[in-house]
Amino acid sequence: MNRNIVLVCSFGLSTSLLVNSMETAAKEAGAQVRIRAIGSNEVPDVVDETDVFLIAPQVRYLLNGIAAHGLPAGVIEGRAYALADGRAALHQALSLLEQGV
Amino acid sequence: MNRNIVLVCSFGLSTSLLVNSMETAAKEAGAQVRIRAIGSNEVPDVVDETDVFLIAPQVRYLLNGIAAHGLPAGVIEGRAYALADGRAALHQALSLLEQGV
Amino acid sequence: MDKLLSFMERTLLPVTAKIVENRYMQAIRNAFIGSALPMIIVGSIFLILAIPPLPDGLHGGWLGRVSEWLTEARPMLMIPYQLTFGLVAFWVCYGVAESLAKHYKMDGGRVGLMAMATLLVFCLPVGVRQHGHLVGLSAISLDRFLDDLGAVGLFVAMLTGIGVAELNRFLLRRGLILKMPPAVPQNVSRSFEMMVPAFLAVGSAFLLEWWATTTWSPQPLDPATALTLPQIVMAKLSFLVQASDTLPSAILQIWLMMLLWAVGIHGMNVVSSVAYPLWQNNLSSNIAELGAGEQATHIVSEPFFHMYAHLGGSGATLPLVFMLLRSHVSQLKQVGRVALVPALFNINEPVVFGVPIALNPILALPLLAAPTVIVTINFLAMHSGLVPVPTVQPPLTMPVFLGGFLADGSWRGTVLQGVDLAVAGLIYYPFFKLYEKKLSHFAAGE
Amino acid sequence: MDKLLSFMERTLLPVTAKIVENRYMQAIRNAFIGSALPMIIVGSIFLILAIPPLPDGLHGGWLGRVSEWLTEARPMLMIPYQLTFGLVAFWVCYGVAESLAKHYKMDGGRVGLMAMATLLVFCLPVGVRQHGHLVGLSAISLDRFLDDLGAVGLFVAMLTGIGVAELNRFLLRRGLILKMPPAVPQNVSRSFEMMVPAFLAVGSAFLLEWWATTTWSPQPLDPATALTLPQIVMAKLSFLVQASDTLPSAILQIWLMMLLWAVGIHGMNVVSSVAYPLWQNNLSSNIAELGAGEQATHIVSEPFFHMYAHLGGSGATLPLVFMLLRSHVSQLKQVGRVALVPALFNINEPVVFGVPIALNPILALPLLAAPTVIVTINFLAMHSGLVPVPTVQPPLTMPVFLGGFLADGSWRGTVLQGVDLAVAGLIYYPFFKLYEKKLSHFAAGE
Repeated sequence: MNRNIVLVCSFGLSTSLLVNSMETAAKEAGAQVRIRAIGSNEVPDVVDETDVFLIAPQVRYLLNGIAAHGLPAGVIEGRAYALADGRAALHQALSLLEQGV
Repeated sequence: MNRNIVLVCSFGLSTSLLVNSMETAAKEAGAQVRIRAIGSNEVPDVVDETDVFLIAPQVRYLLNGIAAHGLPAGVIEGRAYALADGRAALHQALSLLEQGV
Repeated sequence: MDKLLSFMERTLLPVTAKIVENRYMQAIRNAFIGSALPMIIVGSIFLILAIPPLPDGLHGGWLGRVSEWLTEARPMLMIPYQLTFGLVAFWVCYGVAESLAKHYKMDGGRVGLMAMATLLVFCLPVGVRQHGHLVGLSAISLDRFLDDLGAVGLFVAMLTGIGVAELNRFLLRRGLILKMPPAVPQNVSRSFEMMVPAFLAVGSAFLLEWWATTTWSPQPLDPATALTLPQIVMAKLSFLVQASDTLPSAILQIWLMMLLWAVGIHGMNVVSSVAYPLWQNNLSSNIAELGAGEQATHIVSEPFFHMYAHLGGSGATLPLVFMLLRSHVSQLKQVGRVALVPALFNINEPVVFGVPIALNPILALPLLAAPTVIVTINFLAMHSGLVPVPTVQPPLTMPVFLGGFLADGSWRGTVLQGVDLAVAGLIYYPFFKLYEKKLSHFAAGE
Repeated sequence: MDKLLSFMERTLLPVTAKIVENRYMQAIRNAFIGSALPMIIVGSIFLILAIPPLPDGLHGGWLGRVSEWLTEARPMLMIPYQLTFGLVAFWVCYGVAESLAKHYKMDGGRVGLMAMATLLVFCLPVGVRQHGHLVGLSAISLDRFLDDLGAVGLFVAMLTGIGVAELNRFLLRRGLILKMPPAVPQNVSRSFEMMVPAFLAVGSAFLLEWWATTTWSPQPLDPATALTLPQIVMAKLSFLVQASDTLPSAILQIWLMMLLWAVGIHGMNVVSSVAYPLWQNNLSSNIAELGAGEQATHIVSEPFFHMYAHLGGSGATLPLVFMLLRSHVSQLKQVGRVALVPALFNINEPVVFGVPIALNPILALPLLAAPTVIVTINFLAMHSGLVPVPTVQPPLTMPVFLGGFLADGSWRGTVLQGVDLAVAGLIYYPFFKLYEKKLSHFAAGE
């Protein structure tokens, strides 16, 4: 079963690199995931189709609000975000999934 | 698993009676179905969540267009539609489902 | 008769399917139902408040003073109507573009706004000179500008909605838009995707308008007389609008509707797909006349059919329901019971398919005849001035008698509905008896 | 410094969350990004076409004739701008209502249209008399009407969008709408559900406008001087708009943005949530001045920050990227490589979180200092007339140099960006070297 990873950012212009790199990392690792980026306002719309939220560091003030939806959620580590380190971000998402809420 | 029955009508004002009566009939028969009515323009939007289409007789000219979506589809028999005969309509839907496309 | 009906069904079904299933027709119907109808009906309510159905010749007394004040304040009180129903083309334009864009899996709201901006450009004459200088929008009157967003602009509005949606689709398909990487959130990427289509839509509308204004306006170009595209198109199509408001046209329309219903196809749906803009034009002209303190004169509009012809549903089947309720054939009585409440709100599918009337060689005749006679009576009554023409469009589920009063703001509308009901009853009765007899025979024969 | 930064983070995070997560702020931001931004940018392009950046004093010759014709045709050529960017409040009003309605799981498009109709009512003075008679919309000029749908009406437009969406939600929750049975298809039932809210929204807007016009307009009431609600509200808030266009305000805004970024919070996002309407007002005033052939004078607008301060991204970090690329610390070099291309399009999250600058006690200082110095230089350069003020809003991803030219239509804008870059580089350089040294120590110590 595919797990849905949703990246939450602001304008999203800087997140696209990370999504691509996470997809590559997932392919290498053979992880069954679907990754997408959304703006913060779209969170309520996608809750039903999400397994874990990753939040971009510059909008990390959204964490509490997003965690309130009862799904695993975490802020992406700054350097992983900055360098579009897909492996680190994927690893973070998968361990959040394992821990559950 | 719930089967989705979708009734297609025009303005839908006359279809509401039939939906209610089909729901009652389904409860009686213990059939696991979800029934809703839509306008003809909404057909493409609901194809993914539909198992069978029932078409109101006054818009039966839509049959070919709807059948083209590759799902079982049929025109509701006039009298069953007129008298809001939920049992007959439910029966028609279930047999269409059995026959498949 | 049986053969004729089944031949008609075979012939009409595919044609109807083509008209109704056509994606542009669908978008236009959706626009009228989804975006314009609330504005039309709410606007109608404001109209009733601005021009209430008070008896003429009220002088002195409390009611007389109210009446005088209303007449004085009319230009002001018309504003809520003018900015809702009065902008019907504006809302339709949005609705057509939104609906078509959704059909193409694009962002309906954004495309709808783009179509609105484009339509606004069409409502200003471009290239007009005053005292020898080219002028912009400051030289145009608000009146004329908003007029174009009303019934006058309906044709252009529908075409604009279609054109803008198609332009978006074309550019999207060819990749001729500012494409963001897939990971950019939708609200941002859509905003960027709109820029090229919006530029082309508004820009080409401006150039088209410039050409149209300078080509078709009376010379020399002057802000007071220069024409906009909506006005030019309406002038070219005015013969259609005028032709639509005649007795032959009314009879042709009701015949088409009833022929389709005779074979059990939703006739109002099919005919209105084509005729709605004409009806809206006639209705709006009436309101303009009323607002100017004149007598409204345009007869054939939506309420002319929905309120005064389709009494109890298409085919004026309300009297038939009462006959069904008192029938000794249990099958018919049962239909009557199910059909009564819907019929009070002008919904008669239970009658059409329950009796049935559809594809019934005996009842097809009065189904055709009753509305035709009624429409003729109504047209003549309104043409002669016995009954005011409809100026308000109540929702189609407005019960009989109440609907007749609301639509023309006069008790005479209610009386007319009563006359119509009696006539329809007289026409249906013999055929109903004949059919009842036939059913009894069958029942006895079994 | 370390302690200060972490204290700021603890303090700012919850405040920021409240501002940005507030549903009204979200709706307003969505409206600007989703509905207004395409119109703003497309309108800016039409503006460039109508008032192209040609050198002054062209006479004779081919270019001179073009220049003369452009000046003569300006009122006409401004139309596409006036009907897109010029109606920014109209689009924002739709966007706010649509976004908020979607947040409440209602039909965004329908609620958006209702808000537009309501806003239109607010843009007409009600209860105005001419020659002793109450007048309607025919007495109002198109100019003034459309003005209210522009920057003047922004505050009222946002409030209208919020108000109409909340009204819909309230009526829906209380069941005070025309409810159709659940089996009726959405497009029909939604249309009926709109009627009560639309009537109340437009009706109460009309009454409110009537009260506002008659109460606040100069007496005696006259179509030429009567005020509308947007004009009244703008007059009350004009001190805010004026205050926003000063050097202290510009410095305060950039300080807030950079303080937030210093702790790694999207500062532009937070500040623009509040300041966007003010920026739009200043920008629109500039364009109005330009259109009238005057000198534009309002400095602090969106492009003032996005084009002239955030060079390479918030904090003017573009020079820093080039330092990174040439660093001997491999970690920094790597960041520079990843950050280069985004930085050319003014996106600098890779720099902020990669170096990192955020929560970095050494680099937080130049992050605050460089933009503050730049903003001061730019403000003074524009205030003194050395460089024209921005009149066009390019997309925020417009590369440096190009953006400076487009925003004010002058090569002087490009030169200013060059100066700014040099200043920013000089300010960053010593701190960068210090940080590099610290990192080398760490690396050596390992």
